[in-house]
Amino acid sequence: MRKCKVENIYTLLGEISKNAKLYIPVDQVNGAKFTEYAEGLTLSNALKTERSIKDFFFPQTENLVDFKVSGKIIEIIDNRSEMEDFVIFGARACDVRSMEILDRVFLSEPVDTYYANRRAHGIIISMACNRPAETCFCSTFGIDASKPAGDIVCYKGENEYVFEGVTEKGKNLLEKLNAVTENGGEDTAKIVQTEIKTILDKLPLKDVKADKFGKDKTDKFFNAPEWKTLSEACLGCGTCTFVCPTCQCYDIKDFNTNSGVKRFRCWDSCMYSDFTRMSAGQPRPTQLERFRQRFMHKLVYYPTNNDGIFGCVGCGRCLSRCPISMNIVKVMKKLGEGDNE
Amino acid sequence: MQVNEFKPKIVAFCCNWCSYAGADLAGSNRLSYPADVKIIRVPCSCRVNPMFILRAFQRGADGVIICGCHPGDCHYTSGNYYTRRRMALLFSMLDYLGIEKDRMRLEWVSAAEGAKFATTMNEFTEKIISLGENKRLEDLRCKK
Amino acid sequence: MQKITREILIDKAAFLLSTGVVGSVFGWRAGEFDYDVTPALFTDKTDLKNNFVFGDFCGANVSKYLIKATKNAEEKILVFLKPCDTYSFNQLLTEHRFNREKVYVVGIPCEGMADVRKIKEKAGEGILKISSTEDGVIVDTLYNGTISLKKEDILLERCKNCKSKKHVAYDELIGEDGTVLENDRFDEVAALEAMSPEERFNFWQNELSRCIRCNACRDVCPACTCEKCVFDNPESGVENKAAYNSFEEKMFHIIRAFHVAGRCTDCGECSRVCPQHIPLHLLNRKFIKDINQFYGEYQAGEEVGSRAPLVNYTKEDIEPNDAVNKGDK
Amino acid sequence: MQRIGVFVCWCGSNIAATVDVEAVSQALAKEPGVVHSANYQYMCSQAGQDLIRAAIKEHKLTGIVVCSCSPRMHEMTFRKTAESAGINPYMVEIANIREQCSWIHKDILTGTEKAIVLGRTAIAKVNLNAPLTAGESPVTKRALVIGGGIAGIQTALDIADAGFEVDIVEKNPTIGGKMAQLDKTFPTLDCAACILTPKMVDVAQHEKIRIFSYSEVAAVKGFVGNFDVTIKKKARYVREDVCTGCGLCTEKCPVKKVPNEFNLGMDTRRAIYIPFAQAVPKVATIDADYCNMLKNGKCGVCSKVCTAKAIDYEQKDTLIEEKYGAIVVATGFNPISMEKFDEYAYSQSKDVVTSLEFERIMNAAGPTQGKLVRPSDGKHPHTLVFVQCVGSRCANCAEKGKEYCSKICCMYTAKHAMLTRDKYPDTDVYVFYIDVRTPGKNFDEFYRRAAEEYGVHYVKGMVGKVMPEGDKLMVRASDLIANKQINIAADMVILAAAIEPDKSARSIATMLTASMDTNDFFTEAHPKLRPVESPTAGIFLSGACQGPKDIPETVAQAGAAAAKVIGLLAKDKLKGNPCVASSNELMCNGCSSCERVCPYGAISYVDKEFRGPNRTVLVRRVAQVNPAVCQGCGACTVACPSGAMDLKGFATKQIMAEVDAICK
Repeated sequence: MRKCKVENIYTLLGEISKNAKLYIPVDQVNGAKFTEYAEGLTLSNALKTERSIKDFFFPQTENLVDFKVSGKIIEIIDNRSEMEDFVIFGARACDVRSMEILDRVFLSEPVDTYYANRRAHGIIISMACNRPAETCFCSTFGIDASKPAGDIVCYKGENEYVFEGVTEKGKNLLEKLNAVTENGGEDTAKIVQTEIKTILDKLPLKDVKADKFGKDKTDKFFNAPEWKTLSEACLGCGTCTFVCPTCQCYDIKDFNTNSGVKRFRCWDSCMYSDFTRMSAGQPRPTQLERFRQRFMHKLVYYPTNNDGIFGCVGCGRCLSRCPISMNIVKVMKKLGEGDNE
Repeated sequence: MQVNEFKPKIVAFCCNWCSYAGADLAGSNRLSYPADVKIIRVPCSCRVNPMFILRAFQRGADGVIICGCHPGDCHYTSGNYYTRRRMALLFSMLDYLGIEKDRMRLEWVSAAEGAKFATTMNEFTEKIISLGENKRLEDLRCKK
Repeated sequence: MQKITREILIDKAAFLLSTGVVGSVFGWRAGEFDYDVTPALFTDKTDLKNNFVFGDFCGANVSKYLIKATKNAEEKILVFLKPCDTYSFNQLLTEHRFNREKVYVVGIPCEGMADVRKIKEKAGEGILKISSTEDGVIVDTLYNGTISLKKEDILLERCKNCKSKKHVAYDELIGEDGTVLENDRFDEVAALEAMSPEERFNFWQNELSRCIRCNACRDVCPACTCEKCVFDNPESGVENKAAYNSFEEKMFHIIRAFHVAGRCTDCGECSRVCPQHIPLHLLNRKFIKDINQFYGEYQAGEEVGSRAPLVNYTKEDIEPNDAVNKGDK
Repeated sequence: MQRIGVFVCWCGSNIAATVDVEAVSQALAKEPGVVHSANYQYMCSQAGQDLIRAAIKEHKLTGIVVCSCSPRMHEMTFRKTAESAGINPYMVEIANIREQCSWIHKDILTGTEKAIVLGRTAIAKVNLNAPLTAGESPVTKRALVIGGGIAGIQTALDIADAGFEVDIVEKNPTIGGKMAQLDKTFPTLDCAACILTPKMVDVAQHEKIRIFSYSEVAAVKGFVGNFDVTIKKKARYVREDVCTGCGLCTEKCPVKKVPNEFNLGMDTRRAIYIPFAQAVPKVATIDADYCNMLKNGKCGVCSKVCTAKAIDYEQKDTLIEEKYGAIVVATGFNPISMEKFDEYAYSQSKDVVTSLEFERIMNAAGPTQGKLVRPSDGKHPHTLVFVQCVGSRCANCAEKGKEYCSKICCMYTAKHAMLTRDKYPDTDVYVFYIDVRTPGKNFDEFYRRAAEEYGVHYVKGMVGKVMPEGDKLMVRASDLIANKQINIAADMVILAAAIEPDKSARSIATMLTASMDTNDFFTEAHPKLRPVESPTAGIFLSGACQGPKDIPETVAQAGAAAAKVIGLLAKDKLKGNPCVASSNELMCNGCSSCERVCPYGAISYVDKEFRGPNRTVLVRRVAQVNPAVCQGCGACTVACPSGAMDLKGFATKQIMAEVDAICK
C-alpha cells in the first residue's frame, strides 16, 4: 500500500493529471459532479456525485457515425475520436460495481467497441465510503462500502490517504506516483474500514434483502398484484433510469442535418411510453408494465442472464431523485412481503 | 464583392392573402430586396408555429420574419390576432433567454403594400447582417 | 388555525368511505423514511389507517393523477387538495380532462411544504428521522447529531412565494379557507430581465445545459396532459430522446413553456421534481408575468372555463416588436 | 417516395433574363425525388401544359413542381393541367421564381442561386404532399346586397331576373343612393332621376327582391354558399306595412328645422320625413334625434294625422336572421369632408360649395328648385370658379386628401360648367385643373364641347387660395400655361371634392373578412382578372366600394357581380377547399384550445371509444373538424399543443421541410 498526507493530495492529483485527464468530484451549485481536474479545484466531501461514473463510459448521447448521401452513393464516416487515457478519482463502491454490470452487457459478444474503447482507456480510483447515507443499501447486493473494487482503492484516514493498487492498470499508475506517495498506510486502511463497518450497521436500509429475488424468479413475481399499487403513481419519466449507474438501455437515432445524416446513440428509458416501440406497437402499453420491466430487469432478468448478479448496486440515487419517491427498495419490500416460496 | 461577406439566411413566413400578395406586388413593381430572404407561403400568419421558427434557427437561419395581414384585415377574421399574441410571448421568451431580440420580427404587410414589403425586407436583412451569424440558437450539427 | 394532522384526514376519509360517498381516496403513502412520501390511491380502510400520511413532505400536486384515476372509477374518488392544487384541478376541468362528478374534493389548508433537498443541504447525509415541530423540523442524523431547522429555511421553492391560500375548488373544506396572497414570485424573473442579454444567455445556457431530458418536468406538469407529447412523437419533427447539444434543450424547454403558457397555474412542480435542479418555473413565470403585463392579470385555474390568453385576443394587443422592446429606452 | 417532375418556366424573358433557367433545371434534377426536370419558354401556354402532361405520362410522375410566376397567378392552371393528366391537383407546388426572384434581382448569379433554393423548397414540400379531395357543401340560393344605390339596385335586379331571391340592405330610409341626388348625368345629360327611379320601382315591385331599408348588417357568419347574416332593422317608428306614403305627417310635423341630408343640409325637413318624392320604399321615417314625442313624450301630431295608423312610437330595433349563398358589397362612396381644405374658404363662405351640393342646387327638386342662386344671398351668380382635384391626387398631402384620382370629377365638372353656361349664358365659368382626364366613351367629346362650344374657361393650374371679400370670393390661382398668377372675383366657387369609400365599409369588411386597401376600398381578388370578386369566397364587389367609378362603370360592374353571383347560386353544391384542418383523434386529448381559436366554429367534440391497452376500451373526448366549414387558416394547428391538429396542404411536416430546404 502507498499513502500520502492529506495536505499533499492535490500534489498527487496534479501528478496524475500530467499524464491523463483526471476527473475528481467537485461541489457544484447543485451537488457534486466529476469535474476535470485543474489546480485550485477542491475535492468534494459529498458521499456521492449526482451522476454516476457510467457517464464516462456510456455517455448519454454519442455520435456513432455520419452518413453522407450524394446521388446514389452513401458514404459512411466513422468520426470516432481516438480516446485519451483518463482517470476517475473517488468513485464509490456502488459505482465501481456498476461497471461490472455494464461490462457484462457491453463487453460480451458482440463487443460494443465504443464502450470497450473507453473502458480500456479509463482508470478508476475508488474510495471507501466514510460516510454512507441513509439511502445507501449496497450491502443488499453484497457490496462492501468499506472495501470497494476499482483499479486502485483509496481510503481516506484522518491524516492520510491510503492507496492500494488492485489491477495491473492500477498498479502501474500507482507506481508512477511513487514520488508523491510513500509506503504504508495499512493501519489507516484498517481503521477506516472498521469505522465504516460500524456505520453500515446503523443504516436504516441495512436489512433490505434481495435473496427472494434473483435467477429464475420470473414466474413468481411477474403477475404479482402488488405491481398495480407500486406503479400507480409512477409518472413515466426517466429520472430513475438516467441517474442509475446500471441502466444501460439506449436508442439509436438518425438526425438529418440537411447536409447528411448523423447517427446518435442516446440513453433510453424503459419508463418511456415509446420504449422499444416496434411496428406492431408498444410491447408494454401501460405504465404498470413499463414499471414492472425496470424492476424485474434489475432483480430477476439480469441475474437470470448473468450468473445471479443483480442489476442494482444500491447506490440510492433513485431513492433521492424520484419525483414521487417510488423506488427499488419499496418494490423489494412490498414484493418481499408476500408469502415466501 | 468581398469573399467573406456574411450572407445571412432569412426565412420569411408570409400569409397567402396579404403579405404573400404584397411580396408579389413588390416583385411586379420591381422593388428589390436581398436574395437572402426566402419566403414560405402559409395560409395565414396564425399557421406559423413557434416550432417552425426555432426549427429555422436550428437549421441555420440567422433571422426569421413573419408577415401577415394588418390587424383587422385577416382573411380569416382573427388569425393574425392570435399570431400577435403568440409571437409577443415567444419573442419575449427568446429575449429572456438572451437570444438577440432583433432576429425575429413580425410585420403587417397588406396586399397593397409592395413597397412596404421590400423596405421591411431590406431593413430586416440589414439588421441581421449587423447582428451577424446566429450563434445563440444554433445547432452545431447543422453547420457545414 | 386548526393544524391539519393525518388523523383528521384519515377520519374524514374513513367516514366518506364508510358512508359510500366515495369509493377510494387519493392521498399520500408513507415511505421508507419520513420524507419519501408517494401519491397513492387507497381503497382499503386498514391500508389507509396504516399508511396514509400527511405532513411536511406532501408537496406533490395530485390533481393530475385524477385523469387516470377517474377513467375507470365507478365510484367517486376523494381527493385532498391543497390550495395551489385546486388551481391545477380547475385548469384540468377547463380542458375537460376528467369528469368533475367523479371526484369529491376536500380542501385542506397548507402552511407550505418542506424541501428535503434543503434539509439535506443543512443537515447533511444520513438523515434518520425528521419530526415536525411548531415552527420547523427536528432532524436526527447519523453524523451531525440532532439538528433543528426553521420552516422558512426548508420550504419548497414554490411555497416560499405562495400565491394563494384560497381554495378555488372544493366540495368540502377542512379548516378555514385562506386568501390570495401578495407575493414576490416575479422578482426572480424581473432580476433576470434586468440583466444584459449576454448575462441572460449565459445564465440559461448554464441552467438548461444540465437538462438530461428525463421529462420529469413534463410528466409531473398538470398542464402537460397530451395523449402524446410532440417531443415523443417521431412524426412531429421535433422528437428527441436526449439532447445532443444546447439547441435541443432550449427547443424542448421553450416549446414546453409555450405549450403551457396561459394554462400553467404556477404550481412549481417542474422545478420541484427536476433531478438537475434547473429552475424551470422561471420560464413559466416569465410567460405568466408577460401575460399579466400585456393582456391583463390572468390566473390559470382560478375559474373553470376561463379563456386562456393564448386562445383569446383583443384588437388592441401589444405588437410583438414592442413587447420585446418594452425594456429598452 | 414521390416521382417528381420539375418544370422551369422562362416566362419569355421575364424569368430567363435574370435566372439561368437551364442551370436551375439541371440543379433541381439532382434533388431527392426528382425524376424529370425541364425548362420551357411559357409553361402556362398550351404547349407548356402539354409538355407537363406528356412528362407525367412518360415518367409516371406523382408530383409536380413548376418554377414560374406567383402561385396566385397560375397555381390553378397547373393544378388543372396535372388533373387532366391523371394526377391529383394538390400534388402540384409552385416555386415563385418570378415575383420573388427574377423581377427583383438584377444579377443572374444571385437570381439563379435563389431560384434553385426556391425550387428545392418546393420539391421538399411536394415530397410530403398527399392527394387531397375537396369536400362539398350546399348552397343557399339567395343573395344579399349591401347598399341600395345604383350599384346595389342593378346587381339585385340582375340576380332577381335570373330567378334568385335577393335582399337589399340599405342603411338609409330609401334606396337610390348618390345617383338619386344627381341632376343630369354625363355625357348624355339625361336626368338622373328619370333613369334611376324606374329602376327603383322595379326593385320595389320585383317579387324576388326584398328591401330592408333603414337597416344595417349586424353580423355575418359562415362561408361561401352558407352565410348566416344578422340584419339590424332600425326602428323608424312607422309601420312600413301600413304607411301609404301619403306624406301628410311630413307636412303637419311641428319640428321644421331639421337639416335635410338629402339636400346636404342646404334646406330643412321635418322630424318625420320621406327623403324625396320617389323614395322606395315610400314610407315615412321619424328622426328620433329631433322628434319631440320620442325625446320627451310631448307631441304625437303625426300619429293623430295618420289615417293609416302607421305611427308606432314604441317600435324597437329588430334583428333578423337570414341565410344567403352570396353577398354583394355595394356600399358606395361619399365626398370627403372639406374641413381640412380651409384654403378654399369652404367653412367661411356659403358660396363655396362642393360639387354634390352644386348638383342639388341645379336639381329641379333641390333646395332652390333648380334655380342657380348663391346660397348666401339667393342672388344669381355671374362668375363661377370650379376647382378640380380637391383632395384627389394628393401625393404630398395624404394627411389631408387622397393619393388616388377620384376619376369622376373631370366629367361632372365639365357637365356642371356646360349646364351653367347653357342655362345662364350671362355667366363666366372657370375650371381649374391639373389634368383633364376623359377616358370614356364620348367623354372627351363632351369635355371639348364644354370648352369649345360653351365657352367654359379651362385653366391649367391650381387654385391657391379663396378669400371672401364683401360679397365676392377672391380666387387666387396660377395659370401654368400662361405662367402667371390670376385673380378672379367670383360669386361662387365649386369644389370637386375627392370621393372616399363610405364609412360603413370598414366594419362591413371586418364582418365579411373581406380585405381592403389602404384607402378602405375593397380589394378585388385579382385587379385584372377577378375585378368584381373579393378574395373571400362568396363576397362580391359592386360599384364605388371597390374604387372610384362613374355610373356606366358602376352599372357594368354591378351586372358583372350579379353574373358571378348567379353563377354561384346556380350550383347545387360547392366544392370546398381541401386544404382544411383535420384532427388526429388518436392524439387529441380534447382540451378545446382549437375550438376556441376557430373563427368559423368548424370544430366540435365527440366522445369516442378507442382501443386501450390490453384489450380495454377507453372513451375519450376528441375534436372533429367540419371540412365544409373550415377555411384552412391553421389557427387551431398552433393552438394544439400535441400537434394532433394539422392542416392539409400546409402540414407541419411540409412547412418544416420547406424551412429545412431554405436553410440548407
